[in-house]
Amino acid sequence: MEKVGIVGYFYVKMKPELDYGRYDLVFETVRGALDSAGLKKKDLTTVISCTNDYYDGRTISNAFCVEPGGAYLVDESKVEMDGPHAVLYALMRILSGNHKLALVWAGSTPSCFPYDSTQLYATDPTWERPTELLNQMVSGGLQMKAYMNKYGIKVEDIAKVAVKNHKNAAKNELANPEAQLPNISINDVLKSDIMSDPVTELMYAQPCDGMAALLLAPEKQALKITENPVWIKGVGWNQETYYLGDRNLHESKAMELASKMAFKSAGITAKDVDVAELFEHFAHEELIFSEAIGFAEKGKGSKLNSEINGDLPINPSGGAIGGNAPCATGLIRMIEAVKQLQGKAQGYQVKDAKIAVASGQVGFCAQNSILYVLEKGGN
Amino acid sequence: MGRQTCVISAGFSEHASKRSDVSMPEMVSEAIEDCLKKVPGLELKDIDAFVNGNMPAFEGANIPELWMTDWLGARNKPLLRVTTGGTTGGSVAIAGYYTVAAGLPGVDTVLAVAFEQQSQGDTSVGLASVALGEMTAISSLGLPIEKLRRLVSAGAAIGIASYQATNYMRKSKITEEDLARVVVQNRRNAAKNWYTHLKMPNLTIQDVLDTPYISFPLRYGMVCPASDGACAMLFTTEEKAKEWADIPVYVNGVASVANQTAIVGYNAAGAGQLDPSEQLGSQLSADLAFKQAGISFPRKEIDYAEVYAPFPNQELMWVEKLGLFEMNTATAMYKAGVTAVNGELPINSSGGVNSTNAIGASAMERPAEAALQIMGKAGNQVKKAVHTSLGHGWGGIINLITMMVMADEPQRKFR
Amino acid sequence: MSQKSLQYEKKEYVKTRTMPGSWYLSSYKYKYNFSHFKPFFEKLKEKKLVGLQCSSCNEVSFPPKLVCGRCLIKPDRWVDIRETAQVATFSITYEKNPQTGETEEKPVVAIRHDGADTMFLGVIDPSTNFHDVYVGMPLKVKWVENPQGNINDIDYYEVINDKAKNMEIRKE
Amino acid sequence: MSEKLIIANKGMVRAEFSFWVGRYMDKFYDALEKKKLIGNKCPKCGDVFVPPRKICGKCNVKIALEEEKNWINLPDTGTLKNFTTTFYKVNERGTRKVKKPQIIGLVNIDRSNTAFLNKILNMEPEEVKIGMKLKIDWSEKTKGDPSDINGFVKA
Repeated sequence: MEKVGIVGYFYVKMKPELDYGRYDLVFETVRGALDSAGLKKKDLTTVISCTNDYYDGRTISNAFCVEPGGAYLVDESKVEMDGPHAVLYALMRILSGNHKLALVWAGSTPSCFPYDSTQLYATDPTWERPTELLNQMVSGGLQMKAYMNKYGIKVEDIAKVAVKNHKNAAKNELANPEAQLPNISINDVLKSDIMSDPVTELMYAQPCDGMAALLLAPEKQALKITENPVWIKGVGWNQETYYLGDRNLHESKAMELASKMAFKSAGITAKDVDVAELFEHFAHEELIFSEAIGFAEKGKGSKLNSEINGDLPINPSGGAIGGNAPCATGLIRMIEAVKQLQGKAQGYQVKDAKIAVASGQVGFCAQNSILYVLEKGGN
Repeated sequence: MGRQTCVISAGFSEHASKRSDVSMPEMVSEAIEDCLKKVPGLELKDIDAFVNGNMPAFEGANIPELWMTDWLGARNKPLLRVTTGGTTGGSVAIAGYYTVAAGLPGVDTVLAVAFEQQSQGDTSVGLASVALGEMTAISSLGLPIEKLRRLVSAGAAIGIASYQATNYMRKSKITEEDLARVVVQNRRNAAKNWYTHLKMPNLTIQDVLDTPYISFPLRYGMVCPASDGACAMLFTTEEKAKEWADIPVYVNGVASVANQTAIVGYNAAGAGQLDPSEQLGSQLSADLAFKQAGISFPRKEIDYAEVYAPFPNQELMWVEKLGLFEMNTATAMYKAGVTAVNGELPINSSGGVNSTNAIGASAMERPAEAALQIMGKAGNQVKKAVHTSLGHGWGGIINLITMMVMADEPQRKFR
Repeated sequence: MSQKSLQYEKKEYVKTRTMPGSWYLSSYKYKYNFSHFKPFFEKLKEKKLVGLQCSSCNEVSFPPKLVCGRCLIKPDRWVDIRETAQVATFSITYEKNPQTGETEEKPVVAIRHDGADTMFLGVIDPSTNFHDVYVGMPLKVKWVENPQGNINDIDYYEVINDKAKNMEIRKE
Repeated sequence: MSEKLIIANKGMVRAEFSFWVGRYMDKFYDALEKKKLIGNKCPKCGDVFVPPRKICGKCNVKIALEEEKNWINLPDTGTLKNFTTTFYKVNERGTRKVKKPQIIGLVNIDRSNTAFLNKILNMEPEEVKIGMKLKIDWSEKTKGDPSDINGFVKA
């Protein structure tokens, strides 16, 4: 795989309800990304947006965002998954040699739409949707129970992850203020309201408003734009089957295959990774993912020291628990990984990070997962 | 950088106003079956990645590709979803092209699928929801609801098309009869194509002109139907294509340039597309795609074209805007039979969107048909040998365009 | 009027059950930033029209736009717009009146003001025969008596005498 | 700049959909209406699906609708594979929190190879154990849709 550089990024501070109009928000985000790289609108050759028609409450949700999204008279398209999938499409466009500077923007405002209902709309309409039983919370409860039962994990081990992420989020000034809890304890997590047993409210990545944008350029152009770009070394993505009854919920097959593909194209192994930013919809998903990627053996994910100064820091920015803006969450994970590699993560910087991974996901129990391997460039 | 990409097959499901016998995934699997059938020796396990898309708000299901994983044959395979409204199909095809062209390790053969089962949903609310936010916003600025209703009817695709028709008819001085002639050609072609929706082998111009107006100057008989259907296209690398296909179809140029939104302007304000029949986006898309494909004289070099025209005036407009005919001459070409199946430059021999419109799939059926014409496997195969063809898509708030230019020999890119 | 739809070769398919589903758009909120409309509304009260000009590309938008798509900046320069305008494009819709059940013809006219580079939908003088409307037809704003500072202050557009009309052969 | 003027409005409409279930599910619902459960079997790997499917995702094999040998009558008993207790009820309109939790289980019908989600009735969360035997509680008036199954009760 040829080198493609991340040359600019921006994301709006996440909040439960942002004080922006829809187009306002898109404009601020896209403008912010361009400004971060010191570029102009006319430098863009392609724009990929990532929104969801059901999140925006309109069909063709990208049509009205052509102007504020910087896509006016530019080769444009929309990916309706997670932000990193949109980056994947932009990456492919650049790798094909047709484009020289790609902009990706992604995000949504859950304060304006019923998030759980939109997840219900995604269930099998001929069998599951009329029963109104399946949604993100229920799928998370089943997944956590399956994981705990399979490996005999204690609920405290999972609460520990939530505590770590909430504490990390407190150091990240762009995280959702409601999730920034510097003094939280394991007991607080376990005592918070039950969502879907055994998942409690503080183990769940609460949806909040947010939007993010990223700029990609091929090697030659990237070096002209910035002195320290971050290179995309490898990418893998995969989708497993839909019905929860067909799947082994205690593991993530999709992430396993995606990470295999990503590491193969990057030519590294899980051991080479210095920092990871994973999109965990629930605290236990971080453990399942770190096992699927190969940071820990199956069932040993909770033994891994993933604090900021630990063996392998996972989600030093606070992860999705620190702010989950549907569509943007995965993209924000990528941006945070880039910040770590550039040494710009003030307050939660991991020492000497050279290689990072960042993930995104779509669907119930992360049915479709994507993983990026990012490498520090420049000096 | 990049690599040569080929189309080796394309398949369709049967299209009808109500495919009541199949669920959405079952309909999609029909198209995939038809697509794979045309390539002997290729099985689902040979496919490395999937790209798909539809227009979700018309069918009521959010991200339905998750649910239909098994029906696609995508279990434990990489899958990407691309949706851009009316151009979804074209965007999916372009994404399929880029997935191969990017040269990611282990991703060689890509199946692109686009589908739509409109009979499940409420197309009018679906279309109104395009600008529902804008409507509510304007109403809170004080515009009475009765005026708004008129805005809604103008916001729908038919309203926009009639603006285009008004402007285009004024500029090129054509009559309604000329519009009807295009319809007759399309629907008679559709009768010879196995999967199409409106098969009318004996339609006459007078039949079309006898129907009432739906929105001036368009009549009921001129308007596209709403269909259920799916389309699949198979992309692969040059090496593998030579192995699998007799005539690999090289994708030489792709483009999808977006223009400003029109009519109901962005954020309830004025729209910059003063003349909806001007279509700057499509002109730029055509320029970009032809440049990539090394085509300097599209009029001479293109042998076959599939353009996305739900309404007849658009077909006339597009063939001119895409550079296939001189400005304001398209009508004469249709009259002279240049665009017929046995003509010099056949257009929409498949019957086009005017006869079959499963919105999400329509824009993919255009490049799919254009590719099949080169392979010689199309449902309504043209008489002359086709070497270069183009497939075009249109959608959004008349502002999104997709273009795919294909040929039986590669345009090498020297970089 | 004769039949609406044309006959075609139909194929019948087995009819299976359906499962219901709905999409409650009433649970959604649509948020817009109208901060840039404020000066525009203020001027409407004085029966004056202003447009917003992009300081980079000089495009004038009327009504004002939040973002200039060409330059990706917020336009910030206010310019006066004349009261005269032109028909940019038009159409006629045929709607069924729910009360009488009759199909009614309604004109939909997109208007571009002189001095502006964008168009928007407007209402044409109800007393004119809208079948005579053509692209490029000159219009003039008819104000309501007491402007309130909202979009309704423009009552409708009245048709003014087109001096070029007789010279224009390709009117239709 | 002067202060922001943000307008937030609710959408006013509702879009109605009716999803065609297809002939496989139609056959399934026909049986469900008679308080019977049927599934279909992959001719290659022998996995039994309930509800039935056109394609076996594992083998990518089409399971013919017409062939009777692909269809299997199943008992209305099963094993609980996994369950969760939730305090939230989500419908197409929105989410609301409820006082009395709902137990949702993933039940593997005997002789089948898949599991599906449904409610577990007449039991306290403490009583429910993974691996326990359950049976379907049929609704009195069946309509041939998912509501024919009220849920699962202790076998």
